[in-house]
Amino acid sequence: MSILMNDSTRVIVQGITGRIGSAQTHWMLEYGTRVVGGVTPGKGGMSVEGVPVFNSVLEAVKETGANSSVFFVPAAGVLDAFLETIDAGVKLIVIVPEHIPVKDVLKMRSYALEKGVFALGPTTPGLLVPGMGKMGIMPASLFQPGRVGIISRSGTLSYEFAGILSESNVGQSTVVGMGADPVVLRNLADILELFENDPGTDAVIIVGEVGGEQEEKAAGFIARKMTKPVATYIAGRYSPQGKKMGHAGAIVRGSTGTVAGKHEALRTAGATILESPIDVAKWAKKNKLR
Amino acid sequence: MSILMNDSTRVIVQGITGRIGSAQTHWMLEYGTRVVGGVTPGKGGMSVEGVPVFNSVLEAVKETGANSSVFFVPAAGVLDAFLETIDAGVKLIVIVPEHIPVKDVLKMRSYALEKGVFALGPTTPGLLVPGMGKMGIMPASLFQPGRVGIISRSGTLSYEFAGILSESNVGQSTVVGMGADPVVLRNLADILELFENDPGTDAVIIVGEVGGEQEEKAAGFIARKMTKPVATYIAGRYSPQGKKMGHAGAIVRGSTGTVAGKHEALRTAGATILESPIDVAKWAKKNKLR
Amino acid sequence: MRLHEYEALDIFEQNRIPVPRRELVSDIHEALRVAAEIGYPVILKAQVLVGGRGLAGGIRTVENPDQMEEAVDELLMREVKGMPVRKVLVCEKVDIARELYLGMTIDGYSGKPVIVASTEGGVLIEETAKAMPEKIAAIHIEPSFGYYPYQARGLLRMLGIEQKMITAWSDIIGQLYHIAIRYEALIAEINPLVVLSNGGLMAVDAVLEVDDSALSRIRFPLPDRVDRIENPLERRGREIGVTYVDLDGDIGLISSGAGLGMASMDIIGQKMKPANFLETGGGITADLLYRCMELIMMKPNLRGIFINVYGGINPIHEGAKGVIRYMQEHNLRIPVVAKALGNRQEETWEIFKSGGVHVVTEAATEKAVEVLYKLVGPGDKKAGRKANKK
Amino acid sequence: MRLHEYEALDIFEQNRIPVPRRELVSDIHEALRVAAEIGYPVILKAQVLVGGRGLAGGIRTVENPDQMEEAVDELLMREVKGMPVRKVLVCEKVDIARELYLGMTIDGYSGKPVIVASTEGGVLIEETAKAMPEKIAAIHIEPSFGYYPYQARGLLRMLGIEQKMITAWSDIIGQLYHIAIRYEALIAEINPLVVLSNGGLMAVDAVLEVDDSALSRIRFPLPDRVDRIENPLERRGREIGVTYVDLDGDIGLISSGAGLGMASMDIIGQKMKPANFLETGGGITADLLYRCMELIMMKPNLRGIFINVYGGINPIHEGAKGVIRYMQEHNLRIPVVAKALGNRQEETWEIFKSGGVHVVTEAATEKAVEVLYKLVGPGDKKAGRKANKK
Repeated sequence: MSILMNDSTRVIVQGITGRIGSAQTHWMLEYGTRVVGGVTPGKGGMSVEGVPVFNSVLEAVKETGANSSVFFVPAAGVLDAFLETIDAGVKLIVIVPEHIPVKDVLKMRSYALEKGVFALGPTTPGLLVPGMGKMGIMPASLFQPGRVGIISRSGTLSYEFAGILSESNVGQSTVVGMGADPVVLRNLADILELFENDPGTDAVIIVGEVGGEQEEKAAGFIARKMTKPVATYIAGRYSPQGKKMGHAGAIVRGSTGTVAGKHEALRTAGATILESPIDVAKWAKKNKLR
Repeated sequence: MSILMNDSTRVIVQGITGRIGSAQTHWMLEYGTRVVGGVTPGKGGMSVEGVPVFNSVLEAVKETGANSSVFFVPAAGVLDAFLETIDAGVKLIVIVPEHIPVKDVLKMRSYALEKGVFALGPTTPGLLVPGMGKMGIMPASLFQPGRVGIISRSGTLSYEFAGILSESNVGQSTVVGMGADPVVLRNLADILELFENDPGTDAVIIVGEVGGEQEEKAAGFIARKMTKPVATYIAGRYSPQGKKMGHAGAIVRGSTGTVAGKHEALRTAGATILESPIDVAKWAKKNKLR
Repeated sequence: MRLHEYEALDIFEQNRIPVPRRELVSDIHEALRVAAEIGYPVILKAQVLVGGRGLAGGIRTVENPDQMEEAVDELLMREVKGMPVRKVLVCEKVDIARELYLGMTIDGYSGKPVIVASTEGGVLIEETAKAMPEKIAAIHIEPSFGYYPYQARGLLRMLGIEQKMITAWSDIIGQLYHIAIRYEALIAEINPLVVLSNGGLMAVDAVLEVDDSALSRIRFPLPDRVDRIENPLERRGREIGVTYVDLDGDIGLISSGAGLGMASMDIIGQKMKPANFLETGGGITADLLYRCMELIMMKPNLRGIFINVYGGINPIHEGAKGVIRYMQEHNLRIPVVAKALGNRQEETWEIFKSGGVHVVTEAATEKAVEVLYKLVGPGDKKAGRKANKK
Repeated sequence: MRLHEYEALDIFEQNRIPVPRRELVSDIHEALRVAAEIGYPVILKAQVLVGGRGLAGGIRTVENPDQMEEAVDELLMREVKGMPVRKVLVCEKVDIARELYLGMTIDGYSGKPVIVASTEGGVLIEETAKAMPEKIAAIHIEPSFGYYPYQARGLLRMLGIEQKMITAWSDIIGQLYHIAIRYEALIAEINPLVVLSNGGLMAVDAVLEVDDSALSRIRFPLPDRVDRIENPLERRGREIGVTYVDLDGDIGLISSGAGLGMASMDIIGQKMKPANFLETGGGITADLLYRCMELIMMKPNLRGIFINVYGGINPIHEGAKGVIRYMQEHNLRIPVVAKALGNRQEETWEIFKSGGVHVVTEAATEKAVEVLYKLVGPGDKKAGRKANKK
């Protein structure tokens, strides 16, 4: 079992005709993902890696029955294409691109929440269900099927944790990149809830980093609702303190954002704190995960 | 019985310290309306006609338990005050001022609909329940209690029809000015529905005018849902044809907007067409209204 | 307020919509100079604020200087749909492969801006809309969410526009929408939007009607509002703050409220002919009604005056004082009938009566009009019309 | 990108927020001239891009010309929190009755802009927020609906602001919010916002941080982005398109992904000291990693290099080619350890090995760092720090 993707997931790739879009379509297909179409306005009628390309999302959805979309669209065009995708009825959207203006992300987020669309990113490696498929750029070799869920703010660190687990023969149910931007389309706690409700997941690893308050807010969910074991790693304890850029954020968030503050909140909520990534192997062994 | 206003209606007057606001507060109180407070930012602590004035709508609502508001605010400040009023929890708002930019009205309308607030206007004389109270500027002398509902796009024509009925000893359940602007906060059909559902109303008069498509859309409601007799008068048959200002409106609306088109739609829906205002007396007599 | 075509074209051009080369002229010398600069053939377009100008003869093609004098004279002499032509726009004649239509207006019923496009632009667009509705597509814009380009692309796909045209056309839709927002337009329209023989798009006409209620907050320069009213009586109405429409009858009308004014006109029209429509709005004072009397009396040969006002927001007793002051100062001889009800009605009646006004105290306007009719009779139905001729 | 105070003050002034009279100077002669124009006493403010400048000695009051020379010299000589001072702002000294606080930022968790205000502004605002939360009020703005003045009035009433101050203060909130929208600000802040002795409000400081991702579409003039990075290595990083942070250790680091980079730094930091943080982003090419090698080698006395990359979106085999080309061209002697996993990992390992890179094929970064540690040992923990001193 898995979260977000399943047997009925039919994926379109937006920006499929670009260099990255076409390369990643190749890897997604190779991993067994049901990529049913692509969208690049003006390139309708082409085909990329054997997948038909459409001029609009609506057309792609009508022709292919797609219900999910992964974006390799230039940052400046993401907001518009995102709204188009939601209006076309797509219910799961993965936004891989980075450098999308925050103002655009705010609008995307509010529209997706209003329309009941689950969206990940921006700046996410996407989503991978080992042995089933993937939406995004996660390199397949590091993952293996199993029962541990991973949620990561950092793309490459999600690979690292999956790789360490896989080397210990502990597989993953689903690996989710929630996106590395200061504002993301879905908060950590929402994804945690999916794992809590997934019968195919026995435990969850949260890979966080300094800054923001995703981990602190998720701690509230863990304390109130989470029955499955949770381990967390927060990167950045040796990072130089960021140049302070105004008081407003600090006032709003108080002491949240520091590694120590996140540890404190998560430990209080009952999560295991991993001091170093490799410790995840020991935690998995101790919890008899596989 | 009545629509929109009843025994629990507690009214605040926004812009109460202005010349018109204070004069109309006098008339509303004299008619028995429960005016419990007024709002003029910066004038909090004053009192007008014995009514306490507050600096903000929230404060007025908290202190007085108001649930309804009537506006005598300068046009440029209406949008902001309207949003404030909705956020303060007021559920019935009457916008008397005219010359509010259409762009503002669009935002007001969408916010009111989203928040489930019933709003009338702009450019409305408001709302009057004979013998009970009134929100707005309708001159009390013309009305008398009874069982006929009136909805009017024009302010003064609503007085005219009520006056003619009253002279024939036919009273009114509620008289509603829906507002004379090209975009109003509630459509005619919504108000008709309230009258249809009001046990205190036996029949309804729609006083319309050339332009727009309120009457045509209401005809759909009359045909489908209305069980009570409806009479309609459309002003403007001898009005000079308006200078044509572009095709977009005509394309969107087709032949709607003309007196003939409105008559056709309403007659087909089963409404009685009144050729001249005075005909309403005959219609009332024929339908044994009182 | 509707802008002239030349004003709207300037705004379109500033907002990156392709428009033809052009210059405004008011005599033959300017026209010859501009045409020489632009190069023949040129199009001359009468600048009047009415639609259907082309069908009414307000557009001429001029092939060479020899044809220019006659064309300019002819345009400047004529009226287009009753409007005098003061200025002519001399435009580049472009090679048109096809005519499209693009417009934006407010859909009052849904409370949303609506963008309308068609592959069949030109003077007969409204007929096209009725006969071939599949050639027309429209999308509504959510006011609080705003416009995004994907909406335009979707609109154009509904029309079956070929992919290679979509980007250029959706860019123009975006620009037109943003002009509409910035200028608080009630109507923004390009008809025709043309496909040039080189494949590009160009707006060869431009309509922009700005929301009068928003004029004071529009941050972009706009032409003066009062100046552009051609009819001097209507201009005077705007100046004093009332709505005046010049008609061809001989019964003067003052009403409070547009609906009541229209109904009064309808009722008067059953047996007589109104000379004007005048709606005071909610700002009645003694002075205002004095000036309204002055205004309606600027029209010669009135046979009677009908006043129909309600005291809701308006202090009608004050208004009555202004009316009788005018009557006394000008020793007015024609009958004045007033119906005035509402707050302070008794006081108002007394004032009117003291000045010789015939007061009607019943609610029905028909009864008051009947009183007037008894006083003035049907009259010569042509009289007003003659007097109104320039 | 954070703007300098003087740049932000100019923008605030253009947007009708009251600010003090002021001028930027870079030497004593300019300072004396400006102070004479403004009138003594004046405030000198070091223009450096860090907070807490006042407490760090970057602000001086100068009563008369005699005090000026020493104050200017002292400010221009000093570093404030490690940043050199190149310019000083000479400001009018205003009569302050009270200090308030006003800020706008993005609340990442709720996904909304948030406006924060306090009646207790000044350098200790964050401590105030903790100790007296009732002195702070915040409101969230719905992104698709936007800001309206009533929201500001509500915020100010939450703070118990007296009615007579509400209009002036809510005007400034509106202006600050609109600056934030136009300039796509992540932070816009006035601390302190002061009440003058005459009752007016004035922004005597200004913070504006613009969203780097939006720089290309901001329609207002902005200063150059790369120029304002003081550290030459960090500036070079920006130029080649990577994120480089200068640290005081002696182990060079190249990573793909900020999280992986931070984790690598954390792990290296357990026994050694990183010389830098370098994150490539998703645009790895052979050339980019060649330039990254050049960049990290600009720092003297490195004892080893650690490369930690994943082949997800990045072609790591191409990156490996760039690394070994640098090593060969520069005959690099210090150990290079690489962990490179993901798409095309085997090919990548071969390329690295062919150039003499120590390749680790396990997933755990700890194991790769251990390999490096065995090669270079703990080192002199002070070495890097010394070399880094200017």
